[in-house]
Amino acid sequence: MKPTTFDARSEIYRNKSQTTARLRNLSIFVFSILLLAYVLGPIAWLLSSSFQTEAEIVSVPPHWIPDEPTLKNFEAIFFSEFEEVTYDTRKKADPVSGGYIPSTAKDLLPSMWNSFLVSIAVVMLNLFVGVPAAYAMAKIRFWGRDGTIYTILTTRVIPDIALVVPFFLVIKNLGLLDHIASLIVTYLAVTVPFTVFILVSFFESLPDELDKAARVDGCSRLQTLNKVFLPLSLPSLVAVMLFAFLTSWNEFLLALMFTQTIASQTLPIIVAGFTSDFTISFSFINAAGVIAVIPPVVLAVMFERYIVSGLTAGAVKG
Amino acid sequence: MSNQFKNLNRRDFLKKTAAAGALGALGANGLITQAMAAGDTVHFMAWSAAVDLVKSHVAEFQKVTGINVNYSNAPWAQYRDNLITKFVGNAPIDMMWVSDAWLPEWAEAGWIKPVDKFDNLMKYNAEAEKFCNDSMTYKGSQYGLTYYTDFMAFLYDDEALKKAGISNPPKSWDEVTEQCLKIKNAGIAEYPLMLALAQESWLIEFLAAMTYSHGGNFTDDKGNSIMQDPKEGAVRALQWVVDAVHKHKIVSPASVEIGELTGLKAFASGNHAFALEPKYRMRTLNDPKQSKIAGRVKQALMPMGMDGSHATVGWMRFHGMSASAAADKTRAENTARLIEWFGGKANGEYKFQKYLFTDIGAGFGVKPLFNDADVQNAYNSYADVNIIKEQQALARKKDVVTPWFGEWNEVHGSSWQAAILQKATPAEAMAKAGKKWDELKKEMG
Amino acid sequence: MRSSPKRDIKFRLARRFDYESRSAALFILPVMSVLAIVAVFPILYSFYTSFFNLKLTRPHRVPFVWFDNYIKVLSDELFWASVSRTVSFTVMSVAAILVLSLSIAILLNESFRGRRLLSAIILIPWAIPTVANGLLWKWIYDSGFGALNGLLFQLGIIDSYITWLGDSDKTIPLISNSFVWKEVPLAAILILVTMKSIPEDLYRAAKVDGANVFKRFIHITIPSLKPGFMLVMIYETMMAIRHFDLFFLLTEGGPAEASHVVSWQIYVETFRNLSFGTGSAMSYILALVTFALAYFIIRTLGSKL
Amino acid sequence: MARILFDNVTKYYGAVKAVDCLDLDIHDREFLVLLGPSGCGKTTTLNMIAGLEDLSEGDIYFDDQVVNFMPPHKRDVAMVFQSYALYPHKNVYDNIGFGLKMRKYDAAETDRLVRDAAERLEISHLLQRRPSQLSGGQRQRVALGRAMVRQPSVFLMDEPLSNLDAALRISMRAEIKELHKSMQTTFVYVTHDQAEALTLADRIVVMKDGIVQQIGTPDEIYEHPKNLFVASFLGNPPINLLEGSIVVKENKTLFRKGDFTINFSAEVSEKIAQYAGHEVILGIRPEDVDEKNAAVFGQGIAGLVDTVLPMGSEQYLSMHIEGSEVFFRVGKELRHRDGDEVNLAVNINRLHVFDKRSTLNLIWA
Repeated sequence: MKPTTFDARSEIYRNKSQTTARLRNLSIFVFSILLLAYVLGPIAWLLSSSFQTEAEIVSVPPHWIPDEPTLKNFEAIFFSEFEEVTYDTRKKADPVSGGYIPSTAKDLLPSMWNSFLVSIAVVMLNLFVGVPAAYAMAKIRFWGRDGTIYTILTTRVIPDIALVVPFFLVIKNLGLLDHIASLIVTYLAVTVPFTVFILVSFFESLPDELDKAARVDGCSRLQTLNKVFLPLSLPSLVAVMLFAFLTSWNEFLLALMFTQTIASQTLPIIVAGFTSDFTISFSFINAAGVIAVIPPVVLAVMFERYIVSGLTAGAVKG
Repeated sequence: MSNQFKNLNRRDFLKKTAAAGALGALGANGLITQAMAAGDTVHFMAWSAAVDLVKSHVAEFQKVTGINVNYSNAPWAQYRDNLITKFVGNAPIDMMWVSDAWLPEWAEAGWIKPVDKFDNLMKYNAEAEKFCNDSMTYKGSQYGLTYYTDFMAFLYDDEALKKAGISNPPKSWDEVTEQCLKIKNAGIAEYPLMLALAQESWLIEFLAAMTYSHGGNFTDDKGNSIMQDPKEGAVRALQWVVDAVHKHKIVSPASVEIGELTGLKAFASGNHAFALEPKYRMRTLNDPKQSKIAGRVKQALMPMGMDGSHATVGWMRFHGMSASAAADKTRAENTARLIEWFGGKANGEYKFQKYLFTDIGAGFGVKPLFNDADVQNAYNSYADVNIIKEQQALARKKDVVTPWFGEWNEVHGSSWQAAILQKATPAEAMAKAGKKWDELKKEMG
Repeated sequence: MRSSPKRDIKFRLARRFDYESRSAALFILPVMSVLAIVAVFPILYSFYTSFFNLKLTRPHRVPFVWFDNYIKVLSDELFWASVSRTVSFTVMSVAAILVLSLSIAILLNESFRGRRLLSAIILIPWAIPTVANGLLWKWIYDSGFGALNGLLFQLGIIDSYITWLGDSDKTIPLISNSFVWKEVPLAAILILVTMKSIPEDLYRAAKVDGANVFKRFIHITIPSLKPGFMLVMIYETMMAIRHFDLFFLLTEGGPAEASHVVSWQIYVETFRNLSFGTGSAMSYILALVTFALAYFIIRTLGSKL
Repeated sequence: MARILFDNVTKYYGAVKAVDCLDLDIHDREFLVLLGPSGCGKTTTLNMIAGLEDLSEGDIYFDDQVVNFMPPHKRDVAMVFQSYALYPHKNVYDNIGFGLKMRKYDAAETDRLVRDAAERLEISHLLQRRPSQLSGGQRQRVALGRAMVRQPSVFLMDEPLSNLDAALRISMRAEIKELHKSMQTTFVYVTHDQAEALTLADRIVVMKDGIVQQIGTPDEIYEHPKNLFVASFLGNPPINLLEGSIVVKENKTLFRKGDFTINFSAEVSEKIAQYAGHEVILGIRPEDVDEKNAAVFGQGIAGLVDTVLPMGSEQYLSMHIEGSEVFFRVGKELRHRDGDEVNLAVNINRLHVFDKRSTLNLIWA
């Protein structure tokens, strides 16, 4: 909605508008604050605890602002130098001490890179595979169209737990164990049904006549999609990209099964590895969580404006 | 009606289904070639504990033997699921860490194989704790060498007791109640006894320790359930916990959500006077860098219940050999050498078990290490070796470790929790657990 | 000339394989091949499994048992108790997600200073890896050290620490809260995108017709949001019904059976009990219900699907 | 440049026949209007020409070529849509030039054609605007420009004026007619507005329920409607209809409804004498009466005027004949008031007689 415009001729009307505008601003402010509290509360705690020592994190009541903020959790992640692990260089203490960071901390950045590669590949493939399918289902009347939609949906109604073992068999038979390609392929299968679903519903909301106009204007189906539908669906494309990226970024169960070494392990696996039979460092895991959040949020900020810009106005009538 | 239809064994089943998926064509020469099936490499899978120590020990092994080791690990919480998937999917694994509780089911499933025929491994049995050897044995065969072993210990904060005017730690559970009330009334701790009873893999160890110290058993010599028998200890142990939570209020009602690790942190923060903890936690608890009650934590023998003893539960984890490794002579031999390197002697000493103890405090399963100077020094710095030895001798294997342990364990754990939440009486709860046991035994025994 | 059967067949072939059908087939081919390679086999395999008494600890006896596994699951009291917990978890989660995401979308659809910052912040929960998220909430809910108790205590709302996850009446709502917190960003974005695709002309026309903000909301925004609502409902219902991670990380089904939901039972049956047959049967019952729900939602809210 | 031939074309949507056995020959450079109420199949027919809908049976020819399943971008057609369907993300210039770009015109040529078209449509000053910044009439012009710039061999329009206000609609009609003249190409125009059809068309195709009712020039359609539907669909105010029967009496053929009778001309009598005794519907167009010349016996309508509706240059009289309401249009020369008695002469050469059962026109069918 456009900002309220004032009608200069009518004083009464202007006063009324001003009251409405004030009320609007106030409610926006109040709701924003409530929302921030709800969303940021846990995040603030995540951030704060990542700067605390393991001893401080268990204080009662909690220290919202660290007494002695420490950067060592982050130092361990960013500056740990690779050393050959021998009896002499091994870490000896118990991680609970807080003075100790697991040596796998140095795997965090490489694993993040793996996660990034996987997520980006999944996003690209999602668009490549999902966009044409969604367009076809939304705008082309072909035999078996309804069937196609429900078939695609069917692939996502079965709980992943039941699919872990057969997924593993497929990946093993494809020879992809411990390779990031295994994750790209499976995440694609996991995300693409919803990608298609989201895009179908968006494409359907675009007027049919736009499609017809483009085709009469000389576009093949592919050109119609590229030149007319894609530019108009940027918001939903960005939503879909975020969806595919974050689903891949966060996935844990399948990555755990398919990957074994840092050649292919993704961020969630390394983070989960910071917990062990003997110990866990919450502050360190929280630091890892903080770092994990950064790339997706940066991406989201970069693409955010495409989500909130409406593009379809003016297509029809008026 | 079912048996007239085809009886497949699991391997056929998998083969047929894989073929049905028409994946053979795709799979035979996978898109990316794997170095994983190579015979010279030993694939070693562990949970992510003591990662650096394992790495250093593996590096030394490679240097000494020239055998390549592919070491990978998974978080403890998902380790078992991960391995099951890999076993079912026939992924290359040669040596892996196994918990005593999983031995029967993994052996029955045909995933791990006995190591009896390797003399270089069996020779260590003479120096090993009998408890460990028993725990690695199923149907008369031994399945590996010890990785670590420990038992549930009764710990107390000496100073808290003194403050409340208590000079000696409790000898029986009734005394525990008395002393707790004293401490509670003195305002030293709201919930003097820390019990970590959340649903997790530790739960059975706590419950078994409570049950054994109350003189109870879960099963009799023939493996039939007696846990539900009110004359036996389990019901009494549970009744004691329920009373402690609701009648005396000396154990927090939140104990059903407290895991072992959180409980440890709570105890280390000085919030409690008594705690049931794995013995190796004494190292952490008496370390000033990690604990606010460092130097004050002492061990007492497990309190006795009525007709009870000071018995506690023990557990162990071991290095096992996979069925696929055992099937191939070279692979089996290489794997056995790695098992020896970890569970037995490396370069003439029990190096891994020793370092695991000095690094983390995890108990070892070979007696000679008690005489090691480093070990003695370490122990004496935070614990009383005599009590440890005495308690260790009273540690008992869980009498419920069977192929259906996992399934029963779920029901048993939630029965205890239900009783603590007062959704069932202790008798009802244990009756449910016992009934489940009988069903499973009948079905699978 | 027209009615000759030969011509008929040619005509029909031409019609079935006309440009439209050919392009549709070409457009759908990639998605279908991906699903065929990766998804079809696992689904058929697990479905096949559900007809066998497949217990991994008993590898030499795997009889084909027809629908025994299904009958066994459906006659299990624990299963039905789990179903009711799954239902309450799903209902409370999806309802909360819908209300919250709609409110957020409406907010972000307004223009005000700080909107971009706000929309970036709102995305953060979505970006935290599941494992870190689970551990974060576990730590927040902890009855001893937890931030929740600490905060409420410091604010004077409670005078002594409360048992959170350990209180079987609070377990499901608390897990649901963590779930909602993580799911809301996606839902809000989907609704926002739908909102943004409502042609502004519609609003302008309505303004000219004298409709006030409220009326415009009821008559234009709400009906136009149907596709977005449908997406969110289907996606979140499917996610909530099958949700597993938080149950695993926070409570492992406990205390007692307070958070023993169907997805948790499937996990226990499959990986703890090693009963792949009944585990698969349970999964397919859940899948059928999920599909039926999705179908129902599409039929009620979907425009042309 | 293009003759379009429908040979027995049928289109089903599921079980519904949208177009039923359509035979239609659209001449080259003709302005053909498809006229009918909504849902009559006219838009479907148009879409089939464009290739936007496939056909279920039959053949469509462009000149001598069968184009049954030729996709739209391979056909040399342009189309203006009812909703205009402008590309919201492109400005006016790009909207108009899009079709040329897709057909690989070079940039200079495109530019020239787009600017020419814009000039003709008087929208040159809008070229940089987005559709959302245009008024309805401007959007309409852009849509027209987008179609005409291509100089297609077939120009299709789907109710292009229906979203415009009345005044604009009438001026646009003239412009479209002008456009047809200058473009020298085949126009197929869909509308439900009979006035539009009558003004624009070389020939009109009247459709109902997927079936062609009549094809002919506007005059043929208006003067000689083949059935009751065509007769009543065209004309404003609509044709007056009276139910009655045909009577042959004393060598004269006449129509009777109760006490009201009217004689047919000799020419007409010859054609319909055979239907003596049939139930029929008599149609009299409101303008086919005259009050200046006194009515001959049996060829007039006498009665009281219920209401007088002055219409500027003329006036309408509402009357009742045997209980049925009728309207007649008369000149302004005589001033009438409500309740006046009038005597109107009917032009008996322009009467229509429809069979009540088949609704066919018994005179012209």
